[in-house]
Amino acid sequence: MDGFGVTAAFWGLSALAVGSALGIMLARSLLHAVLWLILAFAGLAGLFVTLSADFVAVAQVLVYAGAVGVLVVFAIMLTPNSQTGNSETRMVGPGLFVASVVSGIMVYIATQTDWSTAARGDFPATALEIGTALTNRYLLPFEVASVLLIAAMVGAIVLVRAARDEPERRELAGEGEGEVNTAEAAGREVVAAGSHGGH
Amino acid sequence: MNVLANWWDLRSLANPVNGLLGWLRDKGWDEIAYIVSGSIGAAAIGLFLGVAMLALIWVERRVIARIQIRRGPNRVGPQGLLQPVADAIKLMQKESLTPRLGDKWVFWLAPLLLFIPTVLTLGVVPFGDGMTVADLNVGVLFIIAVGSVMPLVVFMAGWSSNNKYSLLGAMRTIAMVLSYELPAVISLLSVVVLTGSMQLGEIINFQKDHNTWNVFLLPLPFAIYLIASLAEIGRSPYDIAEAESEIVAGYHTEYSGMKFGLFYAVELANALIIGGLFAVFFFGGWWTYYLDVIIPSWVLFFVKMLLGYWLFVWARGTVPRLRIDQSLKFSWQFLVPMGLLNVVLVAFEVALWYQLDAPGIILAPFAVINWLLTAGLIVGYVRLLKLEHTQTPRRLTLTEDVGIVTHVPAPSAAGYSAAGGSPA
Amino acid sequence: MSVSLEHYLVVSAVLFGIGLWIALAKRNAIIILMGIELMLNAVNLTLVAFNRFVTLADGRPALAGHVFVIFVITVAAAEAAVALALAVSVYRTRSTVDIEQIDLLKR
Amino acid sequence: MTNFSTEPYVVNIGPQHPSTHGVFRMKVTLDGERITDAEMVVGYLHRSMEKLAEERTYTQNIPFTDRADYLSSMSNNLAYCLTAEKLAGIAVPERGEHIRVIMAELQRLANHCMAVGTFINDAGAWQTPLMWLFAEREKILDLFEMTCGARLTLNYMRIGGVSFDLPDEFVPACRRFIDQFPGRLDEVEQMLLENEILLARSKGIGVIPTVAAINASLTGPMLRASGVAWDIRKADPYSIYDRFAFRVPVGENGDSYDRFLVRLAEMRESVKIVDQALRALPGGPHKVDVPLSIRPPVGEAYARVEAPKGELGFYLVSDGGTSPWRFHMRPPSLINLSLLREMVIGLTIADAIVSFGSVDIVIGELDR
Repeated sequence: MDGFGVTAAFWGLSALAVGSALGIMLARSLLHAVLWLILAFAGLAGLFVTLSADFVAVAQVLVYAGAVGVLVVFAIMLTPNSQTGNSETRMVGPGLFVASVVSGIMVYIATQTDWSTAARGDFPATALEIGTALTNRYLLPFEVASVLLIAAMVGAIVLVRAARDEPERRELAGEGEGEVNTAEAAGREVVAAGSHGGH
Repeated sequence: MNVLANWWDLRSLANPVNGLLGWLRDKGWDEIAYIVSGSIGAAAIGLFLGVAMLALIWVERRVIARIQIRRGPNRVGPQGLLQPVADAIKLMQKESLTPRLGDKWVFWLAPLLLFIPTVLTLGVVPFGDGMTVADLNVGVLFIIAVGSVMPLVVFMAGWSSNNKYSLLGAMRTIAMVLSYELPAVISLLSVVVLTGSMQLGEIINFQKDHNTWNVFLLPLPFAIYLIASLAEIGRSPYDIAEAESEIVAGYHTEYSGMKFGLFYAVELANALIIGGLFAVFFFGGWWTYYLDVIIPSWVLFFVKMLLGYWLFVWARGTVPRLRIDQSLKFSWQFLVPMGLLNVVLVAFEVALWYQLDAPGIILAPFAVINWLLTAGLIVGYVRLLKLEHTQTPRRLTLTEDVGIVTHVPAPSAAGYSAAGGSPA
Repeated sequence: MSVSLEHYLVVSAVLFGIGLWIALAKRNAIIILMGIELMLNAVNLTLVAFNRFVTLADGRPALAGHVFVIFVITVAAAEAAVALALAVSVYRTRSTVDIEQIDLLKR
Repeated sequence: MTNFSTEPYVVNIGPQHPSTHGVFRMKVTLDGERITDAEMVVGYLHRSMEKLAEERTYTQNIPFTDRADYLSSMSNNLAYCLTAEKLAGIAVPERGEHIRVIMAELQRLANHCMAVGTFINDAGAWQTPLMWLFAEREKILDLFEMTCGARLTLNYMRIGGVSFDLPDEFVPACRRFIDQFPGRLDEVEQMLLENEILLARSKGIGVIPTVAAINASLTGPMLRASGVAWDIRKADPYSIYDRFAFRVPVGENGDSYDRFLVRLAEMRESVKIVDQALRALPGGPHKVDVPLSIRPPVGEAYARVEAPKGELGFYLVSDGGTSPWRFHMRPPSLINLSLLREMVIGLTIADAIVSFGSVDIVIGELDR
């Protein structure tokens, strides 16, 4: 795998990943930030391919670029009225300082220690091996992860749906049956009306 | 796979290519061979897509015309063959507008990004014996992963057009594609469990070694994948995203000129690729019962691909459109549970097969069991949910005399107050 | 010159730094979540890089790094779902997602 | 705790929209995809036909009536000529009456082909049923072209009869058409009646209760689908309709599906009427020679016809001059659409478009 193609790919993709990560920071609008994020995910998936981890790369594209990307877009759509600008708090300066200190330490550690790297051959087929590892040696974490996912899903639904059954929702939309799906809810522009007060 | 057979053997186009690469490597120019093989793959996909797109526009318009007992385009060129070219030129010279308040960058980027999933999926599909651009070990997962990026791009188009209809269209697409991605993944899962590998080449080899097509062994996943893929590319009963009669043209309302042409072309390309995927997963890809010894394998694959594509055009010509909540309800209530049940069934069968390590002939009883269970599952499930006979056609009463025949009560949801007449 | 482990570690360190900076500096809760996702991705990169370049003690499967990354991805997806649900429900009650204004404890 | 109210999401299903059958605008307030309020905005095609008619003689007004409901100009002409004849007291010869009945019923077939086709088109079936029915409509338009030279705005009928007598090849051509037409209808019905998706999309959608239909004075297929068997050809027989045996289809649920069924059944009945009229076609003059500009006695007259869309009536007031003092038209499209708001509230956009399509309106008649 160490042909000149891989090195070229590595430099290109890491530039893409770091560039789009910076893009999130500097994007003017929220939605541009999400698109830069998804580009960063894609860049990272490419880096995984250069490390000949094909299953992980495809899983990354599927879970992150596909699902989490759409999830974040939905979240932005459901909170349309919050300021869409991508403005920062006063913590920009100190934030940068802390972040650069942390990453500086990591870079120092990475470059100084000599990892006992043995030039290992690449693995053409990783899917089969990951599958056997997951179902034999790491069976318990595999089951725990599935329980965690279900808990997260139920939690998310309860959180969002509970917020929707407040009384004023019901008299507002007349007695039609509840929302068909979040897609419709996302279509609505929501305005803050402080004037309602208690009634 | 007689890959290293003499290079002029055109039964698989891989032979001349490998001949060329072998010759290059003998000369020691490995880098050049590396670049040449990459560019040949890319050129193959690009050429195939370009030619297929133009041909498909003509095929689709003629077939739909025949369904509607009219003739279809026959003015431009012999039998209208140059009509797609005329369309392309017309679209190119049209002014492509950008909505002022819309998001210019995202608006301009969306049609380009829409092509990426299409082209990447083609990279994994085996067009013939050994003719795969990159036969990935994780082929099936790759197709699903690339497909899952599509709703995002559609949302970019819908959101940046700053138009109510496109926003509605984008929202509908995301809801539709997300809820139909699950049944599609589940049905492909049962195919992978049966064939034991995610590599598309291996799936075809499995069907070749046991000289059977997967459609005989897995009828239910075939049906579920058919419906789910129809919904994912948004065609015929599911073209809810760009429902002309309801939301003008959905997410590509604001697009004009060649940008609209790209949207239209991607829809055709998606239909063709789904036809190809059908051929690979359920109809044995290029392998058709030893016919590929005589006829070149890639010709057979194209025929199957076009048959799959023709199925979609036929559906487009006849079936009306579903409403968004009906289609979502159908997916969650019907397709997902059936798909899960089927995966369990197939897993059980494969486990039994490995336990007994019986010869391949055991697939025959499996096929019979699967077909019976499919029928039983569908009928039982419909009866369980008491869905049958909800939609029976009605007959009218024909009377001679004048007067009120039946009283129709006012529906609660609509605006009538109980007393009839204009509401409060 | 061929790509070695240090290169990948440096790239992931930089990505981690940028993710941290975004999480610390941004005003909108959803962008903060994006920063966290980025940091998690940087960790994934180091895991896969180590798995590629460093041989493991015997007994553990060759692809332990990849398995760990799969678990990190599932946890990150679950966390993203819950965090966004939180953000949406906070928005529904306080009609803002700006962390400057959601400081209930102070009042 | 501040709570929030949803700002209504107003969408204009505006004058430019693929399925508003012309320049009709519906201002719709949405909650997600469900409609909470709808407001009908008309008048985009208003040509003040009724005012213009007051400066022209009775015969010059006939071309106006073609342009009102441009999909069924024969019925418009018939209604106007009946009113003028009632005002001036002119009798129409037998052959003229029979030709009028044949033409009016053929026009009903053509209109219903268009109505059923566009209804299915709104439900999303990519024009296939529309094209099948248009093939039949072409044959009817050929028959019209054979007799009076025009296809859409025919201007064929005159006060006191019809302008031209039937050409010799009309009767065999018409006979050939009505013999093969029921077979075509069976094909369309076989494709659509048991179509699960169409049933799911149109059953129980846009329901109009019987009481509301009667209060809003709906007529035609809308009223018959809501359970009231009311047909002017039977209730108040004009011309020679009392000589023909035909039956009136009545629906039970008043929803879009019933309106679709009523129109299909009506087409079969009209074929029977044309068949009987062709058999009983007498010889003799096709019209009474009436001076070009008649001067009816002072007075008023209202005559109505069962047009394809409902009860089409003309109200003429004469002050003894050559042109009508008042020319008023009862447009079935506008009145059938008055219940649009109640019918559409609570539906999603997709259903609203389908139920709007099932009402079958023509903007020319609606705006006059």
